[in-house]
Amino acid sequence: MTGQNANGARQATAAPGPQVPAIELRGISKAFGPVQANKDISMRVMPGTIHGIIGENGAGKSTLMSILYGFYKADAGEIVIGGNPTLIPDSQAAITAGIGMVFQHFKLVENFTVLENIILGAEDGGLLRPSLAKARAALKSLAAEYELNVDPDAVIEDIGVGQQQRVEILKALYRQADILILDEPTGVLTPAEADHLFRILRNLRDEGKTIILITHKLREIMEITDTVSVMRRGEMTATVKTAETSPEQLAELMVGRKVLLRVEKTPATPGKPVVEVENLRVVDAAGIERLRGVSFSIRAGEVLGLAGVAGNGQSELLEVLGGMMAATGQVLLNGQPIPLSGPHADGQSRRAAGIAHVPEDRQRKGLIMDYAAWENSVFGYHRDPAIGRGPLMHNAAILDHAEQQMQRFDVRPPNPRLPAKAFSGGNQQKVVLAREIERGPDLLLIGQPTRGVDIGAIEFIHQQIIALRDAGKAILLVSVELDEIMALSDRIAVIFDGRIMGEVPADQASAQELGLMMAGVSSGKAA
Amino acid sequence: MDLMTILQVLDSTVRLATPLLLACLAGLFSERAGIFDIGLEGKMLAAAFFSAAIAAVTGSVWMGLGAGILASLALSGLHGLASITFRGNQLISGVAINFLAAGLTVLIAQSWFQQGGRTPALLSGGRFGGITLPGAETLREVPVLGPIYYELISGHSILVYVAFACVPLTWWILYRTRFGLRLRAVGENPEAVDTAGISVIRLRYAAVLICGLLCGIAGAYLATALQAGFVQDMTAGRGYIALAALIFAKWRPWQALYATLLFGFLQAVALRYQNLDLGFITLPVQAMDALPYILTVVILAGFIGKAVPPRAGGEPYVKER
Amino acid sequence: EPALIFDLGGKFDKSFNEAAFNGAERWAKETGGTYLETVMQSEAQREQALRRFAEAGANPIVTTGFAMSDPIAQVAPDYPDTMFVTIDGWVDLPNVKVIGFTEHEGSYLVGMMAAMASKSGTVGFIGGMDVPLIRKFACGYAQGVKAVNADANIIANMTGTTPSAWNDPVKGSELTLSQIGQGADVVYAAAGGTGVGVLQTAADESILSIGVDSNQNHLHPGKVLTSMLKRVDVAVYNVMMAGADLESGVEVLDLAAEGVGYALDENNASLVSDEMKATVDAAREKIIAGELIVHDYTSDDSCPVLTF
Amino acid sequence: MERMPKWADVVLIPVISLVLAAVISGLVILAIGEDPINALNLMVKGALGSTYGWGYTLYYATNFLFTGLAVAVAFHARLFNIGGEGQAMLGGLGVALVCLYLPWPHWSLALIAASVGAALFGAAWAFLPAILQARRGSHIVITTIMFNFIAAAFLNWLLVGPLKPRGAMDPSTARFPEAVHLPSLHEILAPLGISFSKAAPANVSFLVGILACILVWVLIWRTRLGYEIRAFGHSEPAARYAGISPTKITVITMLISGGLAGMMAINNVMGEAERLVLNATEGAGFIGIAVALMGRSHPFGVFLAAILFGFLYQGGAELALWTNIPRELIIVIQALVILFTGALDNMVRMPLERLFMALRRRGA
Ligand SMILES: Nc1ncnc2c1ncn2[C@@H]1O[C@H](COP(=O)(O)OP(=O)(O)OP(=O)(O)O)[C@@H](O)[C@H]1O
Ligand SMILES: Nc1ncnc2c1ncn2[C@@H]1O[C@H](COP(=O)(O)OP(=O)(O)OP(=O)(O)O)[C@@H](O)[C@H]1O
Ligand SMILES: [Mg+2]
Ligand SMILES: [Mg+2]
Repeated sequence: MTGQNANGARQATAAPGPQVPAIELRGISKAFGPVQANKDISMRVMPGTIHGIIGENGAGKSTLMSILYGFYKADAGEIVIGGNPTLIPDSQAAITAGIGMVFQHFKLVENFTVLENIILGAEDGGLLRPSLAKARAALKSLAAEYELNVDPDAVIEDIGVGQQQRVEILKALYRQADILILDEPTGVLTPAEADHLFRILRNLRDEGKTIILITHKLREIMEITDTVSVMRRGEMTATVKTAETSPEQLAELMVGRKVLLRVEKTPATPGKPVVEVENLRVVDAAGIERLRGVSFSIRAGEVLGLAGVAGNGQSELLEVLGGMMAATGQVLLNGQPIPLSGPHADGQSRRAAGIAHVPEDRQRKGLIMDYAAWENSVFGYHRDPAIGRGPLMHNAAILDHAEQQMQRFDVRPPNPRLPAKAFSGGNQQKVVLAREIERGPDLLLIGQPTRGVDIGAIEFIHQQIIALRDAGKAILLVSVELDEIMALSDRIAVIFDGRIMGEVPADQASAQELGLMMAGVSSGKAA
Repeated sequence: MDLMTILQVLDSTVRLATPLLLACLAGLFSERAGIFDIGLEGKMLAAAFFSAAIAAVTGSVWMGLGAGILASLALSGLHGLASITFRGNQLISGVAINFLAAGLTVLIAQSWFQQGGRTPALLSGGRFGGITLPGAETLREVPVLGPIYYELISGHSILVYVAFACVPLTWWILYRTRFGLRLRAVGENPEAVDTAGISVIRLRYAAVLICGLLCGIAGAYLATALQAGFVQDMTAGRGYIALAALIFAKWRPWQALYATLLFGFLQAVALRYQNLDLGFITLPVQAMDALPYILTVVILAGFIGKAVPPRAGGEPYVKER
Repeated sequence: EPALIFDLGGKFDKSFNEAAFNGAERWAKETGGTYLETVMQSEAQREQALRRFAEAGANPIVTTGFAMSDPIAQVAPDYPDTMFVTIDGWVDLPNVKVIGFTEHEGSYLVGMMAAMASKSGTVGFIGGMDVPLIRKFACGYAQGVKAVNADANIIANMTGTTPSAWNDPVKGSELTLSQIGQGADVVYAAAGGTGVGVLQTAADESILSIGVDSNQNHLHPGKVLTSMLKRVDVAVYNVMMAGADLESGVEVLDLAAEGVGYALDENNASLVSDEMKATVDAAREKIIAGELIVHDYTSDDSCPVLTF
Repeated sequence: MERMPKWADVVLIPVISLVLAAVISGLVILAIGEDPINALNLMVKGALGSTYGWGYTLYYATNFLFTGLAVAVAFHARLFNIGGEGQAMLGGLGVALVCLYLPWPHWSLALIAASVGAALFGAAWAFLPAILQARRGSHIVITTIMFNFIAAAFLNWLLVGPLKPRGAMDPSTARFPEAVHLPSLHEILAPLGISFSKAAPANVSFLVGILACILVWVLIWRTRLGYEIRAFGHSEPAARYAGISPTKITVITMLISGGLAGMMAINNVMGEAERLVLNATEGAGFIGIAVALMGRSHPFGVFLAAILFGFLYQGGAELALWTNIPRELIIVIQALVILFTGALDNMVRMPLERLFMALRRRGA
């Protein structure tokens, strides 16, 4: 299989002519302990092109690029830059070779100024003053050239993510990078910001720079790339010219079989309101207002989808309802107010009241990675009188029950004694779902249900959510995947900057309209 | 209280603040680079012993100073090995170093000198004497300023002046040089430093070794300037006080000076007055002894504004889990 | 085989414990015998050390420091065939010998010398741990000073309230500086190992100091006025000589028995004038003869000439 | 998939670390001009060669059992309690107050009351650092160190002032009444026909220590609270998700930890000295750190490590008595154990992991 794909890669990139590839990777492999993140990967990127890389979470995209940038060392393989085999033992070597990288998680010093971040590692001498002056001048001309305006004296933690991303790009340009790698740059941007970024990238390409773009969004791939490589489970499965492919084909390449993106469901039959949220406000630890008066309600037997670009308050909303964060305002559950602050605004009380919560970040929050699956099967419900007597827990009974549950939810392997960290992402998610759904909550809060989960598991998870809805429960679904929201929801609300921009019935929603609302443009049909 | 008494207390403050200041700046370099160090105490102790021992044997205080610094550097290297190379727990490594120094100094002292864990008393060549600054004698008679210059500013050992000079020097290195920029960056976000093409490991080792150097001077000062020889456990918790001062100073050099002077002053007062009569209440000597520690807790509790440590502090830099 | 247990501060404190060590060494050299020894490092170890030596069959077991009283009172009944000796302590048991000294008398003599040597009329006293025993030193000293110069000013400080006060030269040194600041030009250190710091600082600052227990004149020749000798060495030597035949009971070593005194040797010859010596010796005779009574602080927990 | 089998993590790594510490200790002994083999002989004979030696070994082990458990419980919540020393000192105060100021008809009742008193005082001393950590983020390592110093000063003041009997010179409380005398192992074993040294201080507290081990095991692995403590230790965000209050767990864990450290006092203060003296803890609070690290925070491991350190302590004391090696050798050994089992853990772990990975690859 690997051989075939390597062939495919060669065919695709051979076409442009006798040019030397800007980058050629040969047989790159990398393992993190027992996890083989990259397996014998070969790839060529032509100069002056934008090369996309797609693949599921954990496919090894970031790892591959980090190897190219010298952040990780490959176990095997060779890197050829502009025709010359080059050793890249550290980032210094990559920078020297003309490579710049904008990481998925920015590598900025938060309490330094923009200027200090730019010169870090690229200073001219032992003293700072001359370097700062030089960088200030360079910044000015770069800004004019590429529409990359940032205040050089602003402190990083005070500026928005979009601006921070520009700093990262400027860092690379300041070091005279010819090859620019961007790892999921649009995940944190509004559609408008993303458009701006793409304009800049096209500019750079037209200047002759080579760009590698990692993204999950097939739409972006189709829009901007010249060539695209697909990774799956650590392997490079194909490289194709963008003009010669389609989103359906790419999706199939990504997961290895035909993908059915639609969800089978019957129309909802909503009952009485289960949860009514009124004027919810939240100020986070840093003093920033994250929710600015959010109101909505969900009825029994209904899925409310909450769409929005990450970081607009949807995480906080889930945490408030899940009892992890204090807030002001009012929340009625089955007509009864639930406390939003004080000792009873915690996860235990919420669960007792009938609210279940599948958190966005299952590895950091939903599970204790070092606990066995059986221990995780009661996580959050460990005070339930049914699973023990007095202060003691009935470990044997919990273990038994967990084993049956794992079988029902098709967790693989169904061994409750394995620690959570030994399961793959999709199976971890099933463990969480099983725990939260099985108790038949009145309200299920569910964040990013299928993040990092393969298509087979996605289908299963979606079925479970719909089944719960059909059992007359209320569901609040938060996802950054618009497709998922549109497929599962009965009603869709869009959140922007801590406010609900508007609400539309799912069958009347269009991706375009939702996209506008996600960017803060309010819709005529606001609820 | 008359001027002379105040001057004497302040003079004593300067003497007692000096080791704290050196240790505090040592901690500043290390912690600014993201390596927490509760082993300041142990490094000072080791330096105190080796400086006194070598000074006693060779009769040269400078040889002693060198030996003290080397000993402290060795322990720093150990801390670096544990917390940088092997990514161990920095707190545990610090605790181990404190124990190691506490035990080894006595063990070696006993084996070398057979004086129950002390070094022989140092003769004048083996000690740092006071330096009379130019004009001190002549200006002595000038009212107010004369005594201040003569009693308080002049007459300390060279290491005191070194310690105080380290404050502006540290500030300059930290905020005006490339090394300082990188050092601060590596304590805030080592990945930023790594991806900028700078070796995190080398930077952190450099910081840890500077820390060792300064602790070495602090220890040598204790044994060869403040005292005339080493006695068991002579640092007596100064390393911890220096850490507290560092937090109080929010990891900044000038504030470190003020904080250590404050702690030095508290110690000077506790030394001078057995029971401090405040008019309405008499503080027993134990309360005075405990005051720096109590103050530290109060400071940590954040009553003096929240002290935010370097963000990457205490965490080993792990790229591959 | 006898055993010797040194108190906190260690056998090389150049003072109290070292005197005991010297006595034992003299015995060992003269008789060719050997003895067991150990140094206390914390309060909690005392009983274990006593028991260990008793188990090992040591006899007599000699201890220095008053803090051994209570542990001896606990352990001694378990080993009725072993003699325990406490120097400075107080235990009333059939197999315990108590040795005490008239420290107030010796201190009185060096107090007189301090007053005579002082030019400023202010003299200092730095004690170790603040216990009645050390106040006894201070009170005798003050009486001696006042006997020579009724107007003299005496500054008395204690290093601390715990056994660590015996071993805190830093504090000794700071206290000395403080006393110098207040005009003292002679300081008397009755502080075990802490005294090393006192004598050092006095020498550094060119004032006179007075050592204690052992003869400390040699530590800074020409700068130590004298030392108040407390012949712990003699006491230890004597009990070791007596060996297993040691009789229990209380023994007080006073001026007459040469248990206390002041030191005169080549190191301080230049500091002690003949007149000084004559005056002090006269007082000594009077005390021995009972004509002069030096008040003992521990007799009524008070001092007529000094408040603490 | 783990990088290496569990037994390697739990047994092999500590054993290798320990061997490394022992080898270096041997080199230290050699360097100060003594014979390590002879030293080891002396230590083994002195600590394990007689019931007298055993009595002291077990006595010290009991101290370390309590402080080790204290540190271990806190470790489960990822709290580093360096304050065992101060908490044990305060525990001593609790014991002294109970024994001196209340009349007791029988030692068993006194033991129960003293245990409660010791635990309460120890817990109280841990409370402030805990609440400061939970509420204000004050680093518990620094605050507990400070509290050790403050405890020492406080006890110092009490022992030279209010608690010292009139006329006494040394800073300690009066002797406890005969009624609160705890039976020593000699007295416990005599009716069973086993003769045990009368002089050694090991006493019934050792059994209390074993009981504490069992209770801590139940607490950590069988109760809801233990489940919460461990969950919080693994991940604070996850704990908050599950409705486990970080403040509450931090405080409760530290109270338990402080209480255990305080309970050490029933052994050293009530069982041995029978009065409260200065520095009665003799650093046992710090040794608890090494014991917990060695024992991998598991009560059974703590038990074994406590015995090991009891052996080191008694052996070291004997060594100091019969050779020129100062008692401080124990501190050095202790430092090396902490260093190798705690800080340089990865030095042993990394090559081992690689070895096991390689073995597995070959096996697969
Ligand atoms: N530093 C690391 N240490 C250990 N394992 C790692 C590390 N980084 C990545 N991995 C593992 O390597 C595999 C590939 O990860 P990588 O981050 O390259 O995936 P990705 O394709 O970029 O995924 P995503 O779309 O989520 O960014 C995953 O199984 C991941 O858990
Ligand atoms: N940290 C880890 N420790 C042990 N095993 C791991 C770890 N991470 C991943 N694995 C193993 O590697 C395998 C691949 O993990 P990964 O998360 O990449 O799965 P996946 O292909 O994304 O599966 P899924 O689609 O179910 O998420 C898992 O089955 C798991 O057993
Ligand atoms: Mg990635
Ligand atoms: Mg996955």
